[in-house]
Amino acid sequence: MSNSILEGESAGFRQAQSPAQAQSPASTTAVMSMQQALNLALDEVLAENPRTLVFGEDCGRLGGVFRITDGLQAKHGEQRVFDTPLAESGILGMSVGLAMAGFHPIPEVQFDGFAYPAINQIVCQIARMNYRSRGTLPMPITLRVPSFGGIRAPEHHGESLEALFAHVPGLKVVSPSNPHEAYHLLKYAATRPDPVIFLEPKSRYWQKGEVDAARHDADGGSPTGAKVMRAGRHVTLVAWGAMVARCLQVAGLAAEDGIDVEVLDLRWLKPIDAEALAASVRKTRRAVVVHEAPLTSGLGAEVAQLITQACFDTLKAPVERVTGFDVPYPSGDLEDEYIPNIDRILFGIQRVLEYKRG
Amino acid sequence: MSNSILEGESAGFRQAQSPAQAQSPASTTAVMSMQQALNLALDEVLAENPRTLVFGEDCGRLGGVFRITDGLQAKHGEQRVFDTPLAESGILGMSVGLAMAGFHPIPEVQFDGFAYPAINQIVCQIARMNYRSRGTLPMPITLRVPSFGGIRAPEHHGESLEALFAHVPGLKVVSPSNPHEAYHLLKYAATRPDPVIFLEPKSRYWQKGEVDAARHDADGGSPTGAKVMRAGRHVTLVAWGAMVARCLQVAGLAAEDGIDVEVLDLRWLKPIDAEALAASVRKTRRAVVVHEAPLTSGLGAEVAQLITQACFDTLKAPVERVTGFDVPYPSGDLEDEYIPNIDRILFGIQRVLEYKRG
Amino acid sequence: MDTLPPPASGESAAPPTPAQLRELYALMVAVRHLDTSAIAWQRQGLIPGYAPELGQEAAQVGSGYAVDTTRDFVFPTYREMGVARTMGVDMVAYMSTHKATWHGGLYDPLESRLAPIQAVVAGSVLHAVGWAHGQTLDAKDGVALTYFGDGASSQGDVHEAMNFAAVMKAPVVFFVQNNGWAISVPTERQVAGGSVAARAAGYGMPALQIDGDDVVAVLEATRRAFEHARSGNGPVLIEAMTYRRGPHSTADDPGRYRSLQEERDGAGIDPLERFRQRLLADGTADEAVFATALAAAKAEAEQIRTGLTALGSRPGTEMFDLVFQETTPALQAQAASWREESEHV
Amino acid sequence: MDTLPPPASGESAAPPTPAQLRELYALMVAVRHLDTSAIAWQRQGLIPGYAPELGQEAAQVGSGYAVDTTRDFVFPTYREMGVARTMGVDMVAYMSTHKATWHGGLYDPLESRLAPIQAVVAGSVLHAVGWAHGQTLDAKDGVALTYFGDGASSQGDVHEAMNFAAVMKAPVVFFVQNNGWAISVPTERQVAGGSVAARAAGYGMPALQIDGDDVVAVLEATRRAFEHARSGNGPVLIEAMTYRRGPHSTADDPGRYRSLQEERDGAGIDPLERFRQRLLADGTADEAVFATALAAAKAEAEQIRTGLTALGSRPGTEMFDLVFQETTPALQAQAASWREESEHV
Ligand SMILES: Cc1ncc(C[n+]2csc(CCOP(=O)(O)OP(=O)(O)O)c2C)c(N)n1
Ligand SMILES: Cc1ncc(C[n+]2csc(CCOP(=O)(O)OP(=O)(O)O)c2C)c(N)n1
Ligand SMILES: [Mg+2]
Ligand SMILES: [Mg+2]
Repeated sequence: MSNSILEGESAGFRQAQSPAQAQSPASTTAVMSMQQALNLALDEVLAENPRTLVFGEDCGRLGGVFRITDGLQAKHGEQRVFDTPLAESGILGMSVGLAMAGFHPIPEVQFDGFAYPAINQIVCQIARMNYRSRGTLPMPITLRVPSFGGIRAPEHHGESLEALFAHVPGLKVVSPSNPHEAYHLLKYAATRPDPVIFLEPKSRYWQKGEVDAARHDADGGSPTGAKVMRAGRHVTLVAWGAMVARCLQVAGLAAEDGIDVEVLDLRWLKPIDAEALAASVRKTRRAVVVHEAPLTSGLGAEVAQLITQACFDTLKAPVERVTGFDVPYPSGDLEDEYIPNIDRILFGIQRVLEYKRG
Repeated sequence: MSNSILEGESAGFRQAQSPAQAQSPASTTAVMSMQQALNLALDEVLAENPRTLVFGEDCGRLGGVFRITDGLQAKHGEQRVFDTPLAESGILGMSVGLAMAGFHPIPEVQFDGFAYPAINQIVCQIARMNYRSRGTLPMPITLRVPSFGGIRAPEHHGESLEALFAHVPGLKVVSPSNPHEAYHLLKYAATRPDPVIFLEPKSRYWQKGEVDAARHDADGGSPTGAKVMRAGRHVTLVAWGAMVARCLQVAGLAAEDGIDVEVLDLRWLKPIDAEALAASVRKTRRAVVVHEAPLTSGLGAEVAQLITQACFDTLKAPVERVTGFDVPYPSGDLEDEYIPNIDRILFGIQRVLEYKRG
Repeated sequence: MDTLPPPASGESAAPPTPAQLRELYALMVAVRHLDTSAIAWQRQGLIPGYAPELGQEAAQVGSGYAVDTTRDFVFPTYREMGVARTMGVDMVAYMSTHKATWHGGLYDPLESRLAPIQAVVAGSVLHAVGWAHGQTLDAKDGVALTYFGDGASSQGDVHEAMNFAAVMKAPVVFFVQNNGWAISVPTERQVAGGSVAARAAGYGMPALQIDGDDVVAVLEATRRAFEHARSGNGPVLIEAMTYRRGPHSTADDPGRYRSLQEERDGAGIDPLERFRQRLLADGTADEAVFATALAAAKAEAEQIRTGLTALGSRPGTEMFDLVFQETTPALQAQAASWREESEHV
Repeated sequence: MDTLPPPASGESAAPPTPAQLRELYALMVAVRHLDTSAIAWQRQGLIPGYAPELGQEAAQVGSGYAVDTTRDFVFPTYREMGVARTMGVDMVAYMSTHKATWHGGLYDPLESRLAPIQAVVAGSVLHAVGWAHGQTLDAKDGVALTYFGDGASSQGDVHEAMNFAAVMKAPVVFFVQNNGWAISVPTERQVAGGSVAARAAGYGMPALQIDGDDVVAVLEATRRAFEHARSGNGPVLIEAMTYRRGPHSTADDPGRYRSLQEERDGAGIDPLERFRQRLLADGTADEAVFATALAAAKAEAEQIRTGLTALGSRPGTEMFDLVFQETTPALQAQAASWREESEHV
């Protein structure tokens, strides 16, 4: 795995975080990478709830190909942290039975593209067992999926499945954008009684940031809501996962031109915090939604439509979508052409700012 | 299988069709059900192209559980029309190899909900082999999927997968709304060099309608475009599959109240005919999109956003979505509560007509 | 085929007592009668559809009878009415699924130890493996019994399940009812090699291929398999050879793919009649016993009919209320607008 | 294990000639040298990643050598560099996938008879079955050869593929390289029963478990399997027992899951060294032959390095142009805006 193309973006995020952190005198923060934050969250969840189990391909001895489960087997034992045979449907189907037996499975699918073999079990079983059983068989399953692109990986290792999962009734979907979010959202997800698809932005695994373990949202926001990562007056950028850092970087650049960009980290991709979207765009009156997934039928359409429905009167321009293209995720260098880059996001901002009613 | 709850709607469709038919003196039309029209199309495709193969679970001797392939094995032989073992991933994976060997496979998945076990082969293989092989291994695969709800079937037999498929780069997706469309769209799809997901509205299989085998669009429209099924001035209803007949019925009722509804049959769900959407809504200035699939991240969001982008200045109200809910497809009678019904569509029309800027 | 080592304790080797044999017979009659009643009910419009298990009574009653509902857990498909009845599940709640009142059935799966009805072919085989592995983790001695058909054996999930179970030595009994057909496709075009039981060796798992129309043989085999799995020896596969005497479902027309002659040849002797002859022959039961069983079966079916008729539709709010344990604002908003627009409140 | 009936014609029974043995050796040396070169190239930054096949040269060269590229078709995974080289595929075009220039590789799969590189574990096993069934439908005599690993054997698709192939008697050779590991998971925790070959019997399919580090044994087994499948007898499974001597990929760190001692014990004698000793012992080759082979291998690797270095990135328009045979207006619009915004034209 080569280096992330998103390397340069950590600064933007850390700037955005620090004011909030500075405000709280009692905060016990530590600087760590998202990989470390996720590892810490799993470690704590395993320690706090004896019914949790962590498993998947290479999750045990190896600690996962991204080392997210590093050291957990040694610490919590081979029964609670284990390797499975190489079969994703098996991993998720087994999770259903474990949940029926009262466990809280935290399975991993090794890469986004390898969630497809498990879709049948996810959609037809995990998402519906609570409903089918009239609430008697809850499915407290937290499925971790290293997701999205940006690491120059082979085919099937750079996919964005959020639109698929968000469309499935019975699933909740979340994606953290930085170490702090990763730590708190994973701890939150892994203590819920409903299935959560947890999409980890793998290009951000190695970026460091401050984690305040004591509290998630300094401003008292809800852990199920979206989060303003940078306040602004002229336009709202909506993003999630790795695109949040990129949008913060764009906001920094736009500020040099006097454009005051608000960056909203959606965090939960299902259910979507429609109120936060409305609140932001009622203020800025313009919005651009950014994602890595292909344009058509992507989650950007849902976000745009939610904004349009809530803010039809105040919107000064149609919501813009800056997204991946309707092409299979491309290889190597072409990835830089595919993932929304700074220029393309700036063009999107320009379009909504310069929009004139015809 | 009990009767369709959509029974009462055939009249609406036939009315809408007849003017176009009446215009053309040379037309050789026949009245038949969608089941017959699909069967006829397959029969002709098998006769015209010796490389086509029809297969799936129970497609051979039984003629399919919906009899779409009835009689085809007897006529075209056991080599070209055959039963497979009960494994959807196997059926689709095998189709890839057959396509690589120069065949044009027309596999069937028995019901919408049983496409999930094949998603890995569809998304990671069928949709990408042309791209992966740089155009040397085209995938002329037409996957027929009896789709959508409305027939009081058991769980997993009433699903709407169009949003999932439309999001996958490399796939084309189409759904016919009546026998005439079914005949022509299937013949069109099955002669294309790219993979097409063909979603058959099973609640409409037994409704009869006129099929003009000689020509698809009397007005010279493109077979890849959307189609105005009823022209109107006040609001555009956008629908596909079984919802088109329902929208025509709604249009008839709305007309009694002096509301002139345009009904657009989207036909192709990927790629979407954005121009037809824009043309219609530029005229009506209001739109409601109707589908059976759950609301969130459904194709309605994409349609709404395409309309908003193109018609932002002329739109008098935000596009409304009248859809299934974000719940697993419900059983039995509850299906009537889930699928958009006449009342709910009329409410949607009312909302866009009465919308007042705040 | 029998590659299952002889039972260590011999606990499972004890043959059923005469009273148990009569109970097995009564169960088979109850199941047969309910099954044929359900077909009639479908014709009368009481239920929209039904998947009969005619001819599979021995396989279902015999295996279900081996279940210990204080510790085991059973994973059915859509055709295990006989298993449910044998396990003592509330049959109105069970049959509600065929009334399309609720997909998974209205019975409580935890209490009855029967997972919700499963319409995805092979859908719950892996669940059984997970549940069984949970027993190992909890150091409990329950066994998971999972049912599937010859058709289902073609699904990738079945392979993954067998491999997982065998790798983890999970206490699972895979119970295949090979009834000769998957809708219109006969076993020989479905199961390469001709036997699902033959697959077990490839996973290092013992297997039994048994006469699925002999209720005592089925019971004994299932008991042996349970004992093996319960003792920590890992999974077992049982392939019960039987025949689907009726249509696949009330929507099916078997005349399109098999002749009456083929049907008769394939079906062989009716398992209920066969058991009756045996009980008569060895004096375990007489006509009076049979008459009592039939009368009870009739009364029971009547009661179930009454219960089913009384079952109303489910309230629409359940659509929204049962999706999650923790509902969401979006879902509540949808429920509210549904109430407004559909209930006009 | 050998359940493959003896060949009817005996055509495949002829042992390789001395010239062929020397060619096999030269191929193994070329593959070994290219493999180790590729690891160096990755360290030097020429290619971003690589999946070495160190230790699997005999399995890959021996099986690839049995392919008749005028009629057969081969379905590789991401680790069959040795097969590609043996089949005569353009190695710059092949290695381009490791340069991340194009996912499937830049070679022409139809001309080279090698399907595009497949990154989904078990992804193309079913494709082989479909292609092979196409041979039956076309009354041709090509055989599909599909490669997969011990880890891949756990995937449901492999089961579906074997069952389909055996039901349809499709001319497929399933070639498993059991190299002991699936990244960090050893075979004993992956393959229940311990042998993939043992699965074949369950499908009524013959199988061979062979010493995958003996290139001649591999070649002879593959030839026998091809003859069997080509003669209309249906599929065959070969499990070549070998060892992944290197890391899973250049991103992997085997020290986390196996000790050097375990590695040494598991790996045994290097297949290349073993073949060399054999050729020396029976006088088929001498040091001069080996030296020539090595020199050729070095020159070849240098040429491939030059070719790879020269490979530029692919033009961005290919993203859009290669999605469909018939492009769409929406895609053209996206390509246009990409051109405007990213190329600033
Ligand atoms: C995954 C999946 N594919 C297809 C179907 C449609 N279907 C329902 S039952 C059936 C045949 C099942 O045969 P078998 O497993 O032998 O069970 P039987 O019906 O004989 O009891 C099929 C194809 C389904 N329910 N699930
Ligand atoms: C469906 C799928 N799941 C997971 C992966 C990630 N992955 C890549 S290679 C590999 C191990 C494969 O092991 P094996 O099949 O034995 O082949 P080997 O690498 O030993 O040649 C895994 C888990 C993948 N590529 N595809
Ligand atoms: Mg069956
Ligand atoms: Mg391996």
